[in-house]
Amino acid sequence: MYGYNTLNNNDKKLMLKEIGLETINSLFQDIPEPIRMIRQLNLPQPYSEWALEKKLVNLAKNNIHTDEYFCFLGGGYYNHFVPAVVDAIVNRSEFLTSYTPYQPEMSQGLLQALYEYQLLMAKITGLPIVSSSSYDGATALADAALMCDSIQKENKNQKLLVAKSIWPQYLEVLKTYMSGRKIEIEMIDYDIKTGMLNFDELRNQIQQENPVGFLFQSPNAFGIIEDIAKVTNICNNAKVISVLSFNPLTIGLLKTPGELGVDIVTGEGQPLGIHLNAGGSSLGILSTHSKYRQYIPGRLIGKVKDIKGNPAYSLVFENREQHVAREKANTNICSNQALNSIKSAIFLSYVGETGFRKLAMLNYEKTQYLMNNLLKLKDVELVFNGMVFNEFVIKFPISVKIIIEKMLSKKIFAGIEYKNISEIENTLLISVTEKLDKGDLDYYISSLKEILA
Amino acid sequence: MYGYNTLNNNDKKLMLKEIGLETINSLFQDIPEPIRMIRQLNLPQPYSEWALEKKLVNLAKNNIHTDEYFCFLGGGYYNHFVPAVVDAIVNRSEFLTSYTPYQPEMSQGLLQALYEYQLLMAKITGLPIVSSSSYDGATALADAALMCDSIQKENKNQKLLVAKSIWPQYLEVLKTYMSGRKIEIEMIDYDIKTGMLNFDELRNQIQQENPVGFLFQSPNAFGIIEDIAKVTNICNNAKVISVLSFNPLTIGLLKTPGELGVDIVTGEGQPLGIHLNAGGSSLGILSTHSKYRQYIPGRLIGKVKDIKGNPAYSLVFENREQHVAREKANTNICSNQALNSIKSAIFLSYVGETGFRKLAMLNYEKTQYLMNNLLKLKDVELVFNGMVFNEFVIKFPISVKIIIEKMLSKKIFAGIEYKNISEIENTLLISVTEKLDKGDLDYYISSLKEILA
Amino acid sequence: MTPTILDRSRNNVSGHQIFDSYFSNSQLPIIKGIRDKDMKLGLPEVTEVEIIRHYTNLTNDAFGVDNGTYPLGSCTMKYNPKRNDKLSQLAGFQKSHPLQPKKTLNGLWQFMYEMQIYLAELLGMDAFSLQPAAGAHGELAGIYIIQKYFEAERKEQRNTILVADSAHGTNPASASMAGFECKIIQTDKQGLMDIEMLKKMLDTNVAALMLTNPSTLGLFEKNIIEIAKLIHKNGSLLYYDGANLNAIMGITRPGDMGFDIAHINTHKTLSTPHGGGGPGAGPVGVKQFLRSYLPIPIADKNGEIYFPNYKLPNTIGRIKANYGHIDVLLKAYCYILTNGPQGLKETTENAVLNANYLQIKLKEILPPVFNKLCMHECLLNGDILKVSAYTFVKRLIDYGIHPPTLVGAGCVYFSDDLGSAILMEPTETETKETLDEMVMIFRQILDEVKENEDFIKNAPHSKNVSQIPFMAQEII
Amino acid sequence: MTPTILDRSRNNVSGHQIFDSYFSNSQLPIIKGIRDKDMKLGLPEVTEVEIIRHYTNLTNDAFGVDNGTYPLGSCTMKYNPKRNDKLSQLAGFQKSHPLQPKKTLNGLWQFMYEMQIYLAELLGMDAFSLQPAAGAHGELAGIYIIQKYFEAERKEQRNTILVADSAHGTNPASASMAGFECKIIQTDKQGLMDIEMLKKMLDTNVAALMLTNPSTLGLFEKNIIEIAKLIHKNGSLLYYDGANLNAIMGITRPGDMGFDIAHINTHKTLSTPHGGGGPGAGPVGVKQFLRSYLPIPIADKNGEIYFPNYKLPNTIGRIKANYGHIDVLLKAYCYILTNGPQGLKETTENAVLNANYLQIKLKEILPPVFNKLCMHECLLNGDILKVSAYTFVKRLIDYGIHPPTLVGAGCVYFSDDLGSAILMEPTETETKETLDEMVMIFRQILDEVKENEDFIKNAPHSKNVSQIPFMAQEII
Ligand SMILES: Cc1ncc(COP(=O)(O)O)c(C=O)c1O
Ligand SMILES: Cc1ncc(COP(=O)(O)O)c(C=O)c1O
Repeated sequence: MYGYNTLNNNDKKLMLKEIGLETINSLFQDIPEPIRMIRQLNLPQPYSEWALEKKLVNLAKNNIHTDEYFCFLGGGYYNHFVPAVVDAIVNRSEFLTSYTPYQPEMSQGLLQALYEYQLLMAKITGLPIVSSSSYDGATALADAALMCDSIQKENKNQKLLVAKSIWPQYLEVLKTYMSGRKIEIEMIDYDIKTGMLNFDELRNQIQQENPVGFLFQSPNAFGIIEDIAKVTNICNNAKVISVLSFNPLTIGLLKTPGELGVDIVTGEGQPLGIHLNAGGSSLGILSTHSKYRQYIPGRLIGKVKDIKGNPAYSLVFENREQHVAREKANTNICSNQALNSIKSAIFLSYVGETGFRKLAMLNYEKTQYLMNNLLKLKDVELVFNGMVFNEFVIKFPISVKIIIEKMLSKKIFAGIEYKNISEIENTLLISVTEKLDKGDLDYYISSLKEILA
Repeated sequence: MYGYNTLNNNDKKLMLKEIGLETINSLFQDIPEPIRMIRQLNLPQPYSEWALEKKLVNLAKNNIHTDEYFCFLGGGYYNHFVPAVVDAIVNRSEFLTSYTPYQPEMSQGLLQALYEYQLLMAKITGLPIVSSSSYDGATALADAALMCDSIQKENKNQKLLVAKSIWPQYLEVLKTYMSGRKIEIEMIDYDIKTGMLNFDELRNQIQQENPVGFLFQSPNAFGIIEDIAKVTNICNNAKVISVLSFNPLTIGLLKTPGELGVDIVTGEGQPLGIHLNAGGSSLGILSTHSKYRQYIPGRLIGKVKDIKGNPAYSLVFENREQHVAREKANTNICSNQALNSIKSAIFLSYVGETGFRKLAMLNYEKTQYLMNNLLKLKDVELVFNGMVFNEFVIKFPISVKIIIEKMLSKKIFAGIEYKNISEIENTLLISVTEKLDKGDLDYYISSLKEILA
Repeated sequence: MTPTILDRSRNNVSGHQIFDSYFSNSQLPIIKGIRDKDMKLGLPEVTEVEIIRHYTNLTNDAFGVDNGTYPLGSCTMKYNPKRNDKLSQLAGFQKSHPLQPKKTLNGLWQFMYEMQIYLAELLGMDAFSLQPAAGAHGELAGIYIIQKYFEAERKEQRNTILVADSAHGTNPASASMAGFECKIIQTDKQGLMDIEMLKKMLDTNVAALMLTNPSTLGLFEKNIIEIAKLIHKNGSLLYYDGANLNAIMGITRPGDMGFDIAHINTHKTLSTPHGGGGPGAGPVGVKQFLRSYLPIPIADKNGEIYFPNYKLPNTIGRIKANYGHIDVLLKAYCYILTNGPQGLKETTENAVLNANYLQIKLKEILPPVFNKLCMHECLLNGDILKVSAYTFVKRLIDYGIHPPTLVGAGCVYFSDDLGSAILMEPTETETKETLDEMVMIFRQILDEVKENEDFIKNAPHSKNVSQIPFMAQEII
Repeated sequence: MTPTILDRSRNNVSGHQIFDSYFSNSQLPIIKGIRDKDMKLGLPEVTEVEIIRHYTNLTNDAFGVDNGTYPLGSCTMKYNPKRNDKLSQLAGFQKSHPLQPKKTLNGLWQFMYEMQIYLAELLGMDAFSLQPAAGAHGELAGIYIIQKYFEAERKEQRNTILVADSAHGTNPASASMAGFECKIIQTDKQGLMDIEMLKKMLDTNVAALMLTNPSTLGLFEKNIIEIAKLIHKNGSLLYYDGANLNAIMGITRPGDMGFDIAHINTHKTLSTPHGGGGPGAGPVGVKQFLRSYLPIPIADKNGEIYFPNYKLPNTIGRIKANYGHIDVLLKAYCYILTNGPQGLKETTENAVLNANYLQIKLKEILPPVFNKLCMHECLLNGDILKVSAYTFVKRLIDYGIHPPTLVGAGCVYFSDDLGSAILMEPTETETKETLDEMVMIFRQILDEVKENEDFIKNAPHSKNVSQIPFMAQEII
C-alpha cells in the first residue's frame, strides 16, 4: 500500500466491478502487447521518508552554498536577500498547488496577485503591458526577438542586431531560438575604452541591414550602464524596435527604460525575491507598449465584467495564445513562472518605493567601495571606464584561474572569469550585493592583496 | 520608520490630536519621573534582514546537529523522523498566529484539531481524558503528582513514592514542584539484575507510608520495560494512585497503560512528530480516568451546543482553570503546547494504526540488532537483563568518557553517560531510532570495536 | 460538524512510508504487555492527501493575526514576523539533541547567554533563566525562588502572597500551587491598587506582592515607587508579571520600579506566535541577590567559552526538562535584534498611542471605565449597549475582527462591577486605518442593534456554527 | 473587488529593514539616466503586517489541490507531496549560484545525472536534458532537435510537422514557432488518429509527427506501432508529448512505442506543484542517435566524478540559461524515489481506474464521447444537459470542486463537434469516496437544473464574483 495512492484493495474490487472488469490489467487492453513492459522499471526501490531526507541532505552537502562562502558572483544571478514574507506567502498551498486560473470565479485571489505583478512590474519597466510571464531573462529576450520579427516582418529584413555585450548565455539561447525561423543575427561591438555600445557601428548597421530590431543589455555583460536614451534615439529614427535586457533592481536608481524610449523591456526577475536555486527556476520579465499587445506572448490578466456587471479578474486576450490560436499563436508558452512572478510582486511591495531605492543605493555604494579599494592594489586595473551598478570587470597581472582557486581556499567565490574580452586576458567580473558587509568586502580586498603579493 | 510599526508621522499627529495631546511622551504621564529611562536600552542596534540571517546562520553553524553526526542519544528525546506534512500544516498561519480559542465561533477548526488530539492521544494512553496540554514530559509528571495530592489529601499522608528509575531531569523537576506544597518524596529502588522496579520495596513502602501516589516510568531510565500490570495491581490494592511516565511510541507495540490499570498516564510527546530543538518546545501528555476529570490541569476541549442546538467545539470545564477558579485552580497553567499537540495528532494520523505499529517495530528491531552485535564485542556487557524497547545500558571495560570522545571524532554521538547506577561504573545509555539504517548501525559497531581494540 | 480525522478512517490505507528493507522481520517480540496483532488502538487510517485536505480545511475555519485585527486584551496579539519563524527552524537548532556533548552546542549556549543579557537589560534585572515554558510557568519559578529565598537566606516562614483583584488568574493560582496563601488587594476608584489596604495587609507573613504594571485594567500603577518601598520595608519581595511589558519597553523597567523578580511572556511582547494556545516562553529574571536561586542551568561565559552553568548554590532546581523553549526563544531573540533599542521603544509608543486612540474614538459607544489615558490597552464600559457585551462583540466576528477580551471570554478576570467591561488591546501593528475601520464597525453594529436587536443577539451569522452560550455545558 | 496592494499604499511607511550602518551616504551618483530623488516609480508603501494580511486574504480566494478535488482534464492535478517541497529548499541547492566553480556543485551534477537516468528509464529513451522550463519548452527543444537533425545529419529540407487535431495547442504552436509548417490530422470516429489520412500526408516534407499517447481525448492510440513504422519509413521522426504520461508509467514507454524524442511535464505526472501557472519543468529525452543534439549542458559522469558536459557536437545550443528548474526538478526526483518502480506503476493503474470509474458512474448524465474504456481521463458528452456545459460546471464551484476541462476553460482544444465535451481527470490521489461524492453532486446539480434552471445558469453563487462569461471582454 503506497501513500500517494488512495485506493485500498476493497475499493479497487468494487470499482472494477462497476466498470465490468476483472483485473486492473484489463484496463490497459488498448495497449498492444508488443509494447507492454514485461519487466519492472529499473529505478531505485522506494525510499522511506527519512531515507529520502538523508539522500537529499547528503546531495545538498556536496554543494558549497552562498551562506558558506562569500559570494562575489553575478553574471545575471545575484545573491540578494529574499525577505521571509515572500516564502511565507508563496508556500501557502492555495497558490502553490493550483493550476493556471482557467476558472476565474474560483481563483480571484490568484488572478489578483498576478495582476498586481503586472501592475508593479510595469512601474519598473516604464511600459504598460507586462506578460505573466516568460521563463527567464534569456527566453524573455528571445521572446522579444520573435516579437520584433512578427511585428516588423512586412517592412524589414529578417535580421536582428544584437549587442555583443549581452550575457553569453543569453546570446546562446537567442541563437537557438532564431535558428528556427532563420532570423539572422548581426553583432554590434562595444567600445573598448568605455565598455559601452559602439554607437557608430550601431548607426551604420541599422542603416545597412534594415533589421527587425536591436537587442542590447544594460547594465551590460561588463556591468556597464548603457546610454539608453541614445540607443532608443538611434532606433526610433530608423523605425527599428529597440529591445532592452535589464536588471530590474537598477531601477531603484535609474530611470525606467520605458521613459527612455525602449520598445520592449525584458529581464531576469531573480534579483527580486527569488532564490538562486543554481540558476532556476527564475522569472522572465517581458513588457511593451500597448500597441504591441497583440504580439506579446504569455498570459495577460485583466479586468472583465461578471454577469452582474461587476468587475472581476480573468485571463484576457487569450486569442493570442496557443490554446486558442494554435499554430497561429505568437509563441507556444503555456506553463510559465506564475509563482515566481508573485514572489517578485511581494518583494516589490515589501521593499516599497523607498526601500527599492535604498536597496539599489546599497548595492551601488558597496560596489564602489570594493572597486575603489581593489584599484589601490598594485597592478589591478579596471578594464572599462564606463559607469557600473553592482559589478565590474578587473584585469589582473597574473592568471585569473589561479586567483579564483586561491580565493576559493579562503572561502571566497571571487568572481566570474571572462574568457574573451577582445584581446585582454585574465579578467574577472566581480559582483556585490547588499548581503556583503564592510567586513566581507575588506576580507576580499585583504585576501586578494595577499594572493597578489 | 521601522517595519513592525505601522503608523507614519502623519498618523501619529492626527491621532495625538484626537486624544488631545501634543507629544507621544505625554502618553506616559502616569509614569513617575524617577523611574523613567533617561538613556536608550543597551541592546544591539537593529539588524537588517540579511544581517539577522547571517547572525543566526552563524550561531546555528556553531552547533553540530543530528543530520551531521550519527545520533545514538535518547534519554527521553529521540531523533525520530518528522513527516513533512506536520510542518506544512502547523506553519499555516491560521493556526500558528492564533491565540487560545476563547471565541469558539471563530475557531472551530482549531478547536477541532485540539479535540482530535485528545481523541487520538486517548487511544494511546488508554484513558479517556486527555488534557491539552502540559509543558513537557517532566512537568506533566509533576502535574500528575499534584493531582494525586489534591485527590488523596483527605485520606493519605502528604507523601509520594517515586521510582528511582525515572529520568534524572524529571526527578529534579518533581522535587522543585513538590517543594512548594511540602510533599515528601520517597524513592523506590530498582532491581539491580533486571533493572525493573523492586517490587518488594514498593509493597513495603506503600504499606508504611500510605502515600498519595506512586510515580514510575516505563520504559524506565535504563530503557527497561516495566511490568505495569504488576505495579497497578499493588497500587490498586492499597488505593494508591498509580502514575506512569511513558514513551508514547512504545504503544505501537505494547498494551496501553490505561488497559493495564494505570490511573494517570503522563509522557513526553516529542517522539510524535516534534523536532528536537535542543529539547524544547515539546509536549507534555497528561491523561486520566473520567472520575478524575475535575482534577486535571490544563485546557479541555469538548462538544457543546450552539444556540440553535447544533453541536460545536469549545473549551469546557473552565471552572477548573486559573482564569475562573483563580487561587482555587488545580494549577496555574494557561499557555500550553497547543501547536505541538496538533503536531502529534497529525503525526498519529499520518502513521495511522498500521504505521504506528511498524514504526515501533522498526525501532525495536534496530535496537535489538545493535545491542546483540555490541554484546559480541569483547568485555562489552549489558548492565540489566530486563526487556528494552529503543535504548539500553552498556557497561564498558574502559572510561566511557574516552569512548564518547573518540566516537565523537568519528562523527558519532555515542550515547549518554550514566554517572551513577548503583556501584557500576562506565555505563552508557545507547538509543536507536528508525532513522539509523543498517549501515549506520554497523558503523557504530565497527567504530566501537576499533576503539576498544 | 466537519468529520473528524477518525471519521475519515478506512481500512488498509495509510499516509505513511514506514519501512526499512533490511529490517522487515516483523515478528512480535515476547515482552510482558505486548499488544497482539489483532488488538487495534483505533488510530485512523488515512492517506496523505486526505490528511492535508482535512487539516487545511480546519485551518480555514480558524483565525490568526495574519487574518485580521485581533484586539484581545491582555494577549498582545501583534504581528509575528515571518523571518523569525524561518530562522528558528535552522537545522543547527531544530535538529540538535539536548544531551549532546556540551562542546557540540556552542551556538546554543551563546544564543542563550546573549538572550539572557538582552532580557535583563530590557527588564532592568540582573540575571535571567530561559527555562520557564510560559508566563504562568515563569510566575511559578518566581514563587519558588521567593519560597527558597525565605527558607535559605532569611530563615523565615512567610506564607502569604498578595495579589491585586485585577490580577490575571495565573497570579493567585501560581501562589497557591506553591502552597502559599493568597490574599487579594482591592482596586480603588481610580483603578489603582488600594494602598491603604495594602498597608493594612502587610505583616511578617507576607512573602511577596505580585503585580503587573500596567495592570490588567490598562493603567499604570503610578504609586509603584511607594508600593515598592512599603514591600521592601516589610521585608517582602516584589514580583512583576511581565505580560504587559509591551506598554513600557524603553520607557521604564520593572527593575527600576523596584521589582525583585519578573517574567516576560515572549508570545506577547516579543512577538512569538501563540500557536492557538502555545508554546510560548516565560523567561524569569531576578536582581543580583537572587541570582543563585534561578532554575538550572543558565548559560554562562568564561572568556570566549559559553557553557551551561549548573552551579547556582541556592537554585530552586529544574522547573522543566532541558533549557527552555529554544524554538520559541529564537524568535524572540530575532525580534529584539531586528528592532534594536529604538525600535522596541517605538513599539511601545505606538502600542500606547493606538490604545488611546481607540479609547477616544469609541468613547461615545463604549466610554472608558476610568476616565483617563490608558496604556497599551483600554478598558471600556459596555453598560450602555442595548445588548450584552457578550453578544455585541460576537457580531464583530461577521466583520472579520476578533472580539476583544470580556469576562469569561479571554484570559482576564474582572470583579463584578466590571461585569460588562471590554478590554481592547490593538497593539502597535494595527494601522490607523484598521482602527478607524474597527470604530466604524462598532458604530454600525450599534445601528444594527437598533434595527434588529435579535439579529445581533444571535450573532455571528457567517460561521459554521451559531453563537455558543457563555460557559456552555458540555454534551457527550 | 479587494483593494490592490497599490490601493493600500501610504506615505512614509514601509515593510522593509534595508540599511547598512556603514554605507549610509546616500548621495545619488552621477550616471546618465539617474532617477532624481523626487521621481517616484509608484511602488506601494505598506508595512509587513499589511502585506501578509493582503496576500493571506488573496490566497483564501484561490483554490489548490490541497483544498479539494481538481479534475481538470489534461492537467493531472494530483496531490503534491509536502516532503518534496521541503527537501527542494535545502540551502545546499536553494542558495547555490549557477556560476560557482564546478567542483563546488558536485551535489548538483550528481542529482542531475541521476535524474536524467531515471527519466530515460521511465520514458524508454536513452538520454535526457533537464533544461526545458515547461512542457511547451520541451516541445520547442524537441522541434529544434528535429530541425538540426535534418540539417546536420540528413542534409534535407523538411518543413512540415504533423499534429493531431486533438493535440494540445502547444504542439502546433511549437512547430510554427520554430518556422515549420503545421499540418493537422483528423481524429476518426473511434477517437483515434485517422491512419489513412496520415498515410496520405506523409511525404518528404514531413519532418515529424507530434503525438501524445494516450491522446487528449483520453484514448490510447492503439495503432501506435503502425504509425511509428509509417513515420520512420518516411524518414520522419516521431515526437512524444509527455503530458499524459500518468496513464502509462511502468505499463508502456514512449521509447518502446517507437518515439524518437519525448518530453515530460514534471508538474503533471511527477507531482510538482503548478504554482498557479508555473514554474514547472519539461525535460526532453531522445534516442541515442539524437543524444548529441540535446541542449547543453547535460550532466555527465567520469568514473566517480559528475560534471556538466558541454561537448555535444550537434547540440541545438542552449534553450534557457543555466541548467533547468532545479528547485522543481528536485521535487520530481523525490517523487520518483519515494514511489519506486512499483509505486509509479500503481499510480498509473489507480489513475486509470479512477477515470474509468468516474466515466461509468457518470454515464447517465454525461455519456462518454467514445463508448469504451478510457485511460487516465475521460471525455464526456455534455449535450444532454439542459444547460450548457459551461454553466453546468460552474455550479461545481459552489460545492468546492474545481470544474473539469472544457473548450475555452482549460488547456485543451476540441474540434467543433466536441463543443460541449467535458474532459475529466481525477488522478490517482482522489479516493473512491471523493469520486462518489462528485458523482452525487453532478446528480444533484442535474436536479437543481430541473428545479431552477436560471439558478444554475448563473452559478457560482458562493464566491466573491458572479459567473464570468466565456472569453469575456476586457474592461479598463
Ligand atoms: C497579565 C497576564 N499574566 C499572566 C499571563 C499568563 O501567561 P501565559 O499564558 O504565558 O502562561 C497572562 C496571559 O494571558 C496575562 O495576560
Ligand atoms: C497535452 C499537453 N501537452 C502540452 C502541454 C503544455 O505543457 P506546459 O504547460 O508544461 O508547457 C500541456 C499542458 O497543459 C498538455 O496538457
